[in-house]
Amino acid sequence: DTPWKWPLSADEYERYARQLIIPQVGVPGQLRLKKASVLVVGAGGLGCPAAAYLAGAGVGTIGLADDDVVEVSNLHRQIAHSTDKVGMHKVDSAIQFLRSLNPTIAFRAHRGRITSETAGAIISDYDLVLDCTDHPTSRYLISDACVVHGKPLVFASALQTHGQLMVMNYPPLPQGDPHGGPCYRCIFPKPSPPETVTSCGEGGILGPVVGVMGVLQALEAIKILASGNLGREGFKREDLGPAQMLLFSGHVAAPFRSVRMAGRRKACFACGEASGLTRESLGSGSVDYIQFCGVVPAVEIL
Amino acid sequence: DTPWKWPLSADEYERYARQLIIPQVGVPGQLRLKKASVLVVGAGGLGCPAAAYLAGAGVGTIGLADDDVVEVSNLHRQIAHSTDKVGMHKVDSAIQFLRSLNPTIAFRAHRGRITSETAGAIISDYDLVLDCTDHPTSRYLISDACVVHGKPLVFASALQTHGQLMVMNYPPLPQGDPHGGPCYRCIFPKPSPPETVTSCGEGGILGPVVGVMGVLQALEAIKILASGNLGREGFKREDLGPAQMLLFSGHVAAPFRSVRMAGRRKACFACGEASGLTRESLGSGSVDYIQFCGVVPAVEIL
Amino acid sequence: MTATETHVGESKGLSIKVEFSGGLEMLFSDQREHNIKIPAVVEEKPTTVAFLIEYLCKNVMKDTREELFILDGHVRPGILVLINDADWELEGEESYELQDGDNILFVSTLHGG
Amino acid sequence: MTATETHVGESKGLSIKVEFSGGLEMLFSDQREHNIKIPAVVEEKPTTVAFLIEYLCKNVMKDTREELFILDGHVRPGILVLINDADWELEGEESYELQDGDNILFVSTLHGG
Ligand SMILES: [Zn+2]
Ligand SMILES: [Zn+2]
Repeated sequence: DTPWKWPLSADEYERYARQLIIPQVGVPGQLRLKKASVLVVGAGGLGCPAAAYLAGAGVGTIGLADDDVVEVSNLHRQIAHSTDKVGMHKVDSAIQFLRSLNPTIAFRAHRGRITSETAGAIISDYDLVLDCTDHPTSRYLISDACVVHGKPLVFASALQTHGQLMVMNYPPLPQGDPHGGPCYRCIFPKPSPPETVTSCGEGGILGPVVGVMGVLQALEAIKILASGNLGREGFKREDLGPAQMLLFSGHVAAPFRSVRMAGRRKACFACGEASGLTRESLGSGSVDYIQFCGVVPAVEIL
Repeated sequence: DTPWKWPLSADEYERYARQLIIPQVGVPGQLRLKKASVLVVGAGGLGCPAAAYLAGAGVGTIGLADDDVVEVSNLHRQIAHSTDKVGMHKVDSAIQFLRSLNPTIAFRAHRGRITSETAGAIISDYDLVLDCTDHPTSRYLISDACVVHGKPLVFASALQTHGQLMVMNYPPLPQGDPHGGPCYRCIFPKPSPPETVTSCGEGGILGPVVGVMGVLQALEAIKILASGNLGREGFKREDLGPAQMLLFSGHVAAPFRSVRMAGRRKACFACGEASGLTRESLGSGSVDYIQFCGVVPAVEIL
Repeated sequence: MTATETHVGESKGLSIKVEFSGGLEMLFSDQREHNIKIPAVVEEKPTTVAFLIEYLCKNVMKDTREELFILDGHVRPGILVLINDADWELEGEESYELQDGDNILFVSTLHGG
Repeated sequence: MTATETHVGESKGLSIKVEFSGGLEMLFSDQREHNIKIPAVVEEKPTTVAFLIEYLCKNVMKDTREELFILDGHVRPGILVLINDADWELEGEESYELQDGDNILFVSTLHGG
């Protein structure tokens, strides 16, 4: 019996054959994916397709966080769930789907909403985070936690026929370092007034629109992880060219548009030079995200 | 007992709630989707995500055609299959997945490769066709069949980190009518030399790259079907603005590019003014697609 | 979708393509693209994006809920402004002096997922 | 990825951005973008895309398999040529007269799925 002397197992060579032959992946990239862990926050319209392609590609550990259960109105876009899973915890339903796609990788379930108190303990365990949530409070919280814990964040959002995507805090250099990537607060220093915030539940969403954005989140994560740039000494935001945001409008003849964004904001509350945000202050609940994002005055709700 | 007097069932109002409130869909669009039938040729990297979002959106009848069985090397990108379905017919595996996502719609399995002899009988039964195949011979055949049977075609292809997508033969006006949309032969009158043709098996493919293209195929199909433009008297190709092809390159900073294409080619072999292609000539095998696309000389294969 | 033409005076005008996306088009007659003609000089100074925004509010916006676009005299938080496909932060924000043919895109942040 | 600069003569040159995609970049040193400087006039006629293609073959292509790009003196079947993001059929194909600043994109058709 000759001992197996190759870096991947025989099953892995077969399973990942079609991406192993791509120059951007190769065996080194596949090994990096295998060693990597990704947290997907939100197992909905973005999280379902994103997690499916991450699992397919062989990301070694995938964590899923969500506090919701599957509803029949989710199924037109949340393709990792199914009709017989209505009522089941989304995290469990999605992991069941993902495990049947790829039983050779590890999954971790985080059932419950991510809060200031829990964000640090969860996010610090992963190499990269996908924001697949659907509310500004969670988006600011996740970005802040990624900044203080040094994790790149792949942000996406969608509504009706529109979508947006941006890689943030990449590379995830320390607060105040201008060579790190901009964070969510650099792009959106002040939250939208609450009366302008519309969820997919209220405003509606076309399934493939949010689906495209989720698949593209997986692609960005795979590119980052396979490249080996994460943690590479001296790697700077500028090495990637200008920061870009991708805008999508499904009903327009030229549906995609890449726009150039500024880098880190010196005065950013989270990643800026004088930021007082720390792992401890975040974890102790010093930022009230609900108050920061505001609530719609009662009279408006009527 | 008051009789149910609404156009959709209670379950449908709930299941499709998030897309019913989008102006581009609404109840009329949902009813059109329900009445519609779509044929997805190829249950692989494009067909899996495309069929998932078509099923989610409530397309009334989805046909799947493929002659392959599931292999473990498919699973990094073919997310409707799973590890315990390795060896199963792809069409059956995919339908099992799709039915669990949406048991309220109908599925039809076409197990086997589409040939000149079978293409007409299959394609004529559907309102719209998605080309999710992986070889020029099937792409020319499917396009020709869509032209003579008057069906719009949503074409996509992918390789490594690249993808292409175009809506073809839409509106599907009779051959020679310049107001119909260009067909695959209008864009590619001569096939690529066989030695330049690379499949995903040979050249490799990143899962989310082909995934994005498949999801976008579903979006184009849903937009066409929900709009009600199909079969609308006097509806012309020009009403949609210039014909567009979408190009994708996953490793580029601005990954998407929409390019403007010409309309129908007067001299097109299939949809042109003097085309001799008919349902009968196609069905009788008068076009030899294998010879037309050529075969790599034996010496090149070595 | 056809674009509207809006004229102000005649001599030395700028032709600006203004686009709304992410839901903002709703406030502007559900129209994504507007071709705006404005003077090149206002009160002896080159016309800025600040002037364009005021102009859009007064002359192009049909919705009465101005606060969904402007708050305290500035574009409200949650709207990205892109000058020729670059974040206006890179171009001087409101003080950017418009050039003939510029493309100004207003995008509302999306929160859904 | 940095772009190469290629010069031919000096007076009255055109600056053309040439891009390769869909796998064709492989034939051109794996480089997607090339900034090409060519004369505006060749043999007393305005420079056409046909000349550019010949020029690319002779001066920029590093791969010896010319037949993967050119067949019988023309761009091989299965390659789309886009002039400023429009199919070259709309612009006169090979006879299109290049303008300074033009973008010429060569894309190989993909067949995979
Ligand atoms: Zn920041
Ligand atoms: Zn044709």
